[in-house]
Amino acid sequence: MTVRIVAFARIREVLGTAERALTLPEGARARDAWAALAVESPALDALLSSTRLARNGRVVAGDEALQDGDEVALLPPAGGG
Amino acid sequence: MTVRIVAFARIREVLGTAERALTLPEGARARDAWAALAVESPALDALLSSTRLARNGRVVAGDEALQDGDEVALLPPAGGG
Amino acid sequence: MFGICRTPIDVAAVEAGMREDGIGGMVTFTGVVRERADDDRVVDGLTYESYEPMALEEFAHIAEEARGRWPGTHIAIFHRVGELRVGEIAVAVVAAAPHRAEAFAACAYAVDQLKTRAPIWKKERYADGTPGRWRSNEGPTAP
Amino acid sequence: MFGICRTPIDVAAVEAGMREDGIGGMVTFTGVVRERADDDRVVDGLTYESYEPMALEEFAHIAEEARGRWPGTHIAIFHRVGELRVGEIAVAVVAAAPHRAEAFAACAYAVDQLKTRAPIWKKERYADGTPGRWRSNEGPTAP
Repeated sequence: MTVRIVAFARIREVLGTAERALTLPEGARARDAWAALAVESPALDALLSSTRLARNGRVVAGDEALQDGDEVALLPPAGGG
Repeated sequence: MTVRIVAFARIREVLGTAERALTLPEGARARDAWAALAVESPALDALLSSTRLARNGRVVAGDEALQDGDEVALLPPAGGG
Repeated sequence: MFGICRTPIDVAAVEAGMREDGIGGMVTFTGVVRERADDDRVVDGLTYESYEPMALEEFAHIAEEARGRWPGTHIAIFHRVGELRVGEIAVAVVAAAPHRAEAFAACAYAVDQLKTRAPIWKKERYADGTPGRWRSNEGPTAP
Repeated sequence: MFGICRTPIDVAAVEAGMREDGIGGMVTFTGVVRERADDDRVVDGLTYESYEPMALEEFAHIAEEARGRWPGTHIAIFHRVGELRVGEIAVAVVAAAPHRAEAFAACAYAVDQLKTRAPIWKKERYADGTPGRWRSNEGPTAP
């Protein structure tokens, strides 16, 4: 399956892009998307504990099952206001 | 001595004027001004407990001594905001 | 900045005048003439009057007290007088501070104090034409 | 009313849109870009970005929660994104309610929640030219 990764703030800078496609094996879960990205960008490892993942605009747990075409957003700690 | 009375809101309506002169005996205190006005306008009696008196722009106790030329303001309970 | 105004209060202009380096949070209270009195009667509007020089002094005292409690806080207070219609702004209190907690606290304090202490009075005018009544903030007054 | 804007927030227009019969008190929080960071470094400005659709949904949820806690309360939330200079307004939260206590409480609640939950991020740009840093509301982040 292929999902669309959207990244913000510091994670966007570490990934070097605000948006990209990511191909994952069938049955992949949200945490697998993160792990696949961390292989390419090891600096992500240190950010895991502070990052929330959203699937199609809703914050989800790491074991959320993904489907082809999903958007997976990587959300650093909030800094608004 | 003659003092200038300034009245507001309900007290102004009871007195029938926003401003007037009042002649008092020498040695008069703030409460004497009130008492003199209440002789002419007995409806003031019911308002005494809720009224504050100010002499020349400063809230004073009833026993504050007055001087010729003073301004005595009659202040009903606050209603701002 | 303090004021008693006969014309509408320009809240945006007051806020703009408070913005300066070091300010992080600004809290503005605007009190608006409500359609219903506390006893649910339909209000046509409110008539405010003030003892202006003393009201302005009281505003300055309140601001000074707030600054003493929440250092670095700046306060502006403007109250309108005359005949106001439903929906019009009667009072604006702006508190600017380095952080938002102080701005909220100082603004709420200044509004509470203004309502208790400032020599300002309001009379409710009723839509049904019955005689207006002076209303204090200490509870209903006799008609 | 909720918004993520690339241009200056017109706070007066937002407030005017909230005024309606039954509203007695309106409390507005405006968050302004400060000259000094929490560690006292001189800031040239802040760059904000957001995950816009989710931020707008979060604003709506926060407003709904506030309305649940303080019935009759209306909330507007606007946040600016892009490059802001010192003194510019980054966020405006307006709470309108029949009485002022609810307006103060609902506004403070919405600001707190926004800072914790809304997917919005800021990077400090420094006057001395050193690299900017992303700052979260949970405490300082590593550079």
